[in-house]
Amino acid sequence: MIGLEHYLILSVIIFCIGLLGLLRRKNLLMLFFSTEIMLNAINLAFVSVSSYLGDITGQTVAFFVIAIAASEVAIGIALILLWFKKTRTIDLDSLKYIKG
Amino acid sequence: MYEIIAFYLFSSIILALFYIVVTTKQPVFAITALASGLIFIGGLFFLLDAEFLGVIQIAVYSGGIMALYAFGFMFFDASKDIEERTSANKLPFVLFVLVCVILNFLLISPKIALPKPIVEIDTNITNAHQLGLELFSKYLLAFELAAILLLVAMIGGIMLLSSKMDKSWTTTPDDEIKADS
Amino acid sequence: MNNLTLEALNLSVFTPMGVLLIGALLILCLDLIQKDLSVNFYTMITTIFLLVDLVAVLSSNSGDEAFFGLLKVDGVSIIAQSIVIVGALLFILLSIIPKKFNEFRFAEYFSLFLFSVVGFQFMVSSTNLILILLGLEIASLCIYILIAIHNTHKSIEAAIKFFTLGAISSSFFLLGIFVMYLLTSSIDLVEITARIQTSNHTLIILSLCCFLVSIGFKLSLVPFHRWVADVYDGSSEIMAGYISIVPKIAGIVIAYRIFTPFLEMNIEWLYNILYFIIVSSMLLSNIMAMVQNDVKRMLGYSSIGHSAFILAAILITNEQTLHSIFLYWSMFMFTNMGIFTVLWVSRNKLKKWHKYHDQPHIKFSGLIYSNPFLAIVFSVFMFSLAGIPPFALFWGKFYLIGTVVNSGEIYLALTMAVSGIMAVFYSLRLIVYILLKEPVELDGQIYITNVSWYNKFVMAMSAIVVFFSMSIIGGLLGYFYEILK
Amino acid sequence: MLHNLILIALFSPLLSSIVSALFIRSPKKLGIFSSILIGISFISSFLLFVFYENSFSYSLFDWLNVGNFKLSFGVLIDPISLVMINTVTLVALIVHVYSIFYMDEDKSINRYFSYLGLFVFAMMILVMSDNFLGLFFGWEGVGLCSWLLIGFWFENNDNTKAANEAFIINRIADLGMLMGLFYIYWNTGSLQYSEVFAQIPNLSNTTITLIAMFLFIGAMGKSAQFPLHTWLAKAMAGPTPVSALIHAATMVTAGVYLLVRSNEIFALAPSVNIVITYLGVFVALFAASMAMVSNDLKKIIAYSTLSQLGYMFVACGVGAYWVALFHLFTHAFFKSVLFLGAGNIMHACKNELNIKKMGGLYKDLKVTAIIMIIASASLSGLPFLSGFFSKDKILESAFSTGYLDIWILLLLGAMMTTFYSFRLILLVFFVPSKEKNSHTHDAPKYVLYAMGILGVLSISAGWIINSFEKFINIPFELNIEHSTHYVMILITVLAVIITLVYTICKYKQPIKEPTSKINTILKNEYYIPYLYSNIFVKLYKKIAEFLYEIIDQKILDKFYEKLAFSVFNFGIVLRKLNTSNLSIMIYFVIVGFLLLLLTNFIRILL
Repeated sequence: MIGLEHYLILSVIIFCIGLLGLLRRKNLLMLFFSTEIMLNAINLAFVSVSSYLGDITGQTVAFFVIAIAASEVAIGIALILLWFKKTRTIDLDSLKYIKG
Repeated sequence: MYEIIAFYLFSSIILALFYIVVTTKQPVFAITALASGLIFIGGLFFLLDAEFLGVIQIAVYSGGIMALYAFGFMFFDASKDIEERTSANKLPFVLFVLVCVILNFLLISPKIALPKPIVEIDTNITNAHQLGLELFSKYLLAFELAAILLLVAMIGGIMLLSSKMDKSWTTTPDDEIKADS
Repeated sequence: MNNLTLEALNLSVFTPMGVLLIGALLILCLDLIQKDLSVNFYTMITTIFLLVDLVAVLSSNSGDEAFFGLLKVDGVSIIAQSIVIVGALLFILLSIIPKKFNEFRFAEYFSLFLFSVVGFQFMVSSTNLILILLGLEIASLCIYILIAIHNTHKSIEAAIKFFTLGAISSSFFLLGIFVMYLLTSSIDLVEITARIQTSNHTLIILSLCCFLVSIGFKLSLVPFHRWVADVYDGSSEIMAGYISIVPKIAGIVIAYRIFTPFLEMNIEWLYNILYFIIVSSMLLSNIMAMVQNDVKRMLGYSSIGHSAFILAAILITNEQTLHSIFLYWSMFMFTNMGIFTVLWVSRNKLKKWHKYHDQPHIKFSGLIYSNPFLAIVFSVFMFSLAGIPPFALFWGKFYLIGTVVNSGEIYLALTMAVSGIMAVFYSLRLIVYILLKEPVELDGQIYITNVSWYNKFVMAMSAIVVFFSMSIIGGLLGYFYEILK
Repeated sequence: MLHNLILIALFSPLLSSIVSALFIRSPKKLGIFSSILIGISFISSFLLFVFYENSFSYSLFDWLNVGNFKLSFGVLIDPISLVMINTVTLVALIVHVYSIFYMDEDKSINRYFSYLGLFVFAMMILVMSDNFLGLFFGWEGVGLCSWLLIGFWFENNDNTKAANEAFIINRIADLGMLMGLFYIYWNTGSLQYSEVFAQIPNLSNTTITLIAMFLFIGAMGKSAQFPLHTWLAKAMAGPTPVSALIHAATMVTAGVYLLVRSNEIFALAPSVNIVITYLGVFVALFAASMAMVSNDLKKIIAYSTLSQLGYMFVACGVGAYWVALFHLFTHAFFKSVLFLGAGNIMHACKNELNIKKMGGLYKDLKVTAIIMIIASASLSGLPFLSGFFSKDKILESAFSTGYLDIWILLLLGAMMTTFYSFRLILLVFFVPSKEKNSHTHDAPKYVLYAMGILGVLSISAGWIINSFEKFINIPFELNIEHSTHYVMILITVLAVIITLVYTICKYKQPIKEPTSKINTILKNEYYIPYLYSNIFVKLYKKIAEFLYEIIDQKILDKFYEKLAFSVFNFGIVLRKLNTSNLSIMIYFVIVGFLLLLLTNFIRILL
């Protein structure tokens, strides 16, 4: 039987890969992919803890996280698309109209 | 035994796929890797006896990722690399390793005495049944809120991409707007 | 779980939010049936629903629970909801203006506005972390959209920045929930605190780290403050004003609910970190506010300092914490509302003063000559922001610093007072432009192109509150005492 | 009826301010109307004094009454506040009348009267309030009006700068004051004077010392004590009547008022009193030495004010509170009339401020000259003028409490006062002028009559010293033997007169550069005592110039400027770091998270 730790370590690594993507990627769409990865890492963690604890709450939370992730994707894509329509690029460095 | 093999197999695949997502220069690779990675996470859900969520994960993402595909192809020429100025420095990797190690250390090092469950998993009924009971009683309100959340996202998507956004009234002088309408 | 009856749901507690949901859906339906209804009409509908909502909130009983304990109405939530609704009410009235801006082409604008208010209302009236997150997400998504449909390059950029960072902060919030769940198998704050045995557990602190990132982002505290100025800069004045007040009070309530139990457990780490964050936020934000050339950006940085003030009140956890927080925030609300209304009234589509900024300082040079009335009202609001008696925010600062001194935190109080002085610097900088510079614009009409009776009403309301605050705060504090028992 | 008088005295300045503000754009001049209202306020204040029997407080309205936080805004009528309101309204009345003439050609004269009325109102609140919070309100109110009035001619950028400096330095001091108030409130549960003073003896020594220290910091800012004094000289950028009212007679003395008002707190904090005393002496000499070398007409008077404030603080420091108040009272008259006279001179000389360029104005400005000579004589403490009584009392008080060193220093200060006052008089009025200005003429009659009132008071206000002591009734025992007393007075008077004679000799003629060496040597050989004094004076002048130019102008002034500037520069650097790049924002979030994790990690390792 695999211990809970294995799942936790896996989730943390996935979460951190998401962070790596956030830091490394310079493309807005890829940025949103990374946040998606992070949310899924947490989902995995919730489900594994729920299953090891024998408590259903974790799965309920995971369910809502999927809903949150879905709506975030919708808005994110809409915003990128809008930006693409205005500037014909989705490069992160094209966000330069606001200056201090 | 087969559980162990499945876990290690799935997890190594997932890590590899997600690593591809954040490093590849090929946009199509990234999208494909993301989609399959998410579906493999669904596989892990089955392994954890959360069948219902596993199904949802696969259904939502195989549906949802199709849309991502569409956008991906719209934005980039699939044959070309992403014109992305990835920073050449090693700082992201250093941060990645640091956060990963410390987070793991903090999460794993204390001996976790597993707490008593609040709503115990009942092995007599199916996972979907029990999750349904939970969602529609205790978490009814949250469920409704999730519905509102999706509604807001839908309205938002429609608004942001409607034709009214093509010409911005905010930057057009008022007389010109009057002349148009 | 078989006793699922309507009585068990206790729907009456749900009334305030229900009213707004009906309102939001009604607006959507009206738009489907009849296009081209005027902005005035939608504004009035929104206002009416918000008013009904306000009455419903004020008449709800503290201590009621509904939906199996998911929805809890206590004193904190009643006051926070009232502040949210009053803020929303006055800001939405600013929509009726002679100029045409892009957002007012959408009836959905008003619907989403109401949804965001609902989101905040849920957020502050629950102790269940997932419900809090859902409320937060609803409200935030609405706000991203509302910012973006101002439809300039800047506003879309602001929305994207806000959205990306908001998504990251939500992930961290979830991570925090997860660690708590791992530790206690519960996601309800009350149960979590009841189930924690040793206060010194590594996992508690790990979870608090995650919450700090997320709440730090929501309250825009150093080092998670970077979005503020950009988002204020990109948003329309209505939305900038709205996000400077309404989401923050919700965030403050969440911070209060999450941090207070742990602070009372004497977790030294949390205390030290919060102390550090408060001090650095207050000092850095005020210095940054001093060097801005745009009024909106300056207000953005100033709002960081104000959030840090509130966090200081949370840090000291005594019986006056809540009163001082709510008093401070109500006073801040009217001050900031006044400032943003003035900015909104003077907003026009010309960019004659600056290449990037709509509201540079230089725009208001010598306003006292071209439009004396507006200039005086504006400077009164700025004096209030600087905390000069007898204007509104002085009372907030006075009471708050007093609370801090009372709990023996003399150094913290000194830092707060020093940051109060720095606030004088940046407000004075703008006031000098308004009162003591050569006018750039001799025609005062250019500053009131956006004026309408509704704008004037909001401005007058804020001015009255700011000016006569000393006769109001007595009653207000009394009310808080009564509600918070 | 007394209550009505209080309301009239308090609110007629506000009415004047509001009405003037309403007519801010109309060409109609409201000076006379404003003056009448201030006059009404003065008459009511005077009637309050006439009908005064016992001190009482009268609550205007309840402010806050929540839980354990109770505050009501009340007015306290007692000897201290009566002295203050009468002084304030009288000087304000005369300054108003004077301003009708002085500001006549200014376009925004109604704006001016509006600010001035508001100032008087705030000042009345400050001195009449029966609790610390009301005092703080007035305190901030006068600060605000002072800012508005110093920067009144904001077309000139320097004036704006000066106004800002005054405002910001005052805010820094107010911070101390505010902390003091919090400390008082949380230790005694009240801000009402009566309740606070009743509670004070029960508190621990450290608490009282802290409270006194914080309050004193507040007083230092308002009364421009070292090192927060730089704003006062710069504040002379405002219209001259404003300097007379705010920066000589009323606002700057608020610090002294605060000390007198809370004497029951300070009486229990001996260590703070020592600080106050020595700081007062230092400022008295420091400012006087700067006044001796300055050539700016208004700045000399401003430094003189500073020096006199130092005297008042010494009186407070040694516990002679009524003496401090008495000096405040007499000083208000002669100092404000000096400023008004300076205003006349400036008016006559087309806003020339350099006294080296003036001279021979006596013929044209006879009345002004006479009034100013009286005021200067009074300021120097020539016998039987008002300044003589009050200043002498301060010297005696210092002596009787055993501070012999301070007595000597103060005596030196008095000599310096005489020197710079008469240096100014002689240079302006009597030294033959280099250029002929033919068109100078004195101010109109009504202005001179108004100034005359102050002139008369400069002579006579001191005569009531005994009844004043009884009236104020803050006990302070002078235990000096009669013979010593007389000797002391004699010494003081002699010192002053000798200085006076010396000054007159020195400045009888415009000081010429020596033409030939032989001539000078001969001259010096003939006047050997003169040689000594010349060396001494020259040395002293060097020191004074050093203080003025290096310490004051270069170090402190630059320090404040540099402080503000470096904060601002730091902000600019920060702004450069805060680029609006989304990538960097994400870095900040994640690095912030990592730092939080690291602290947690280190906590475990430890």
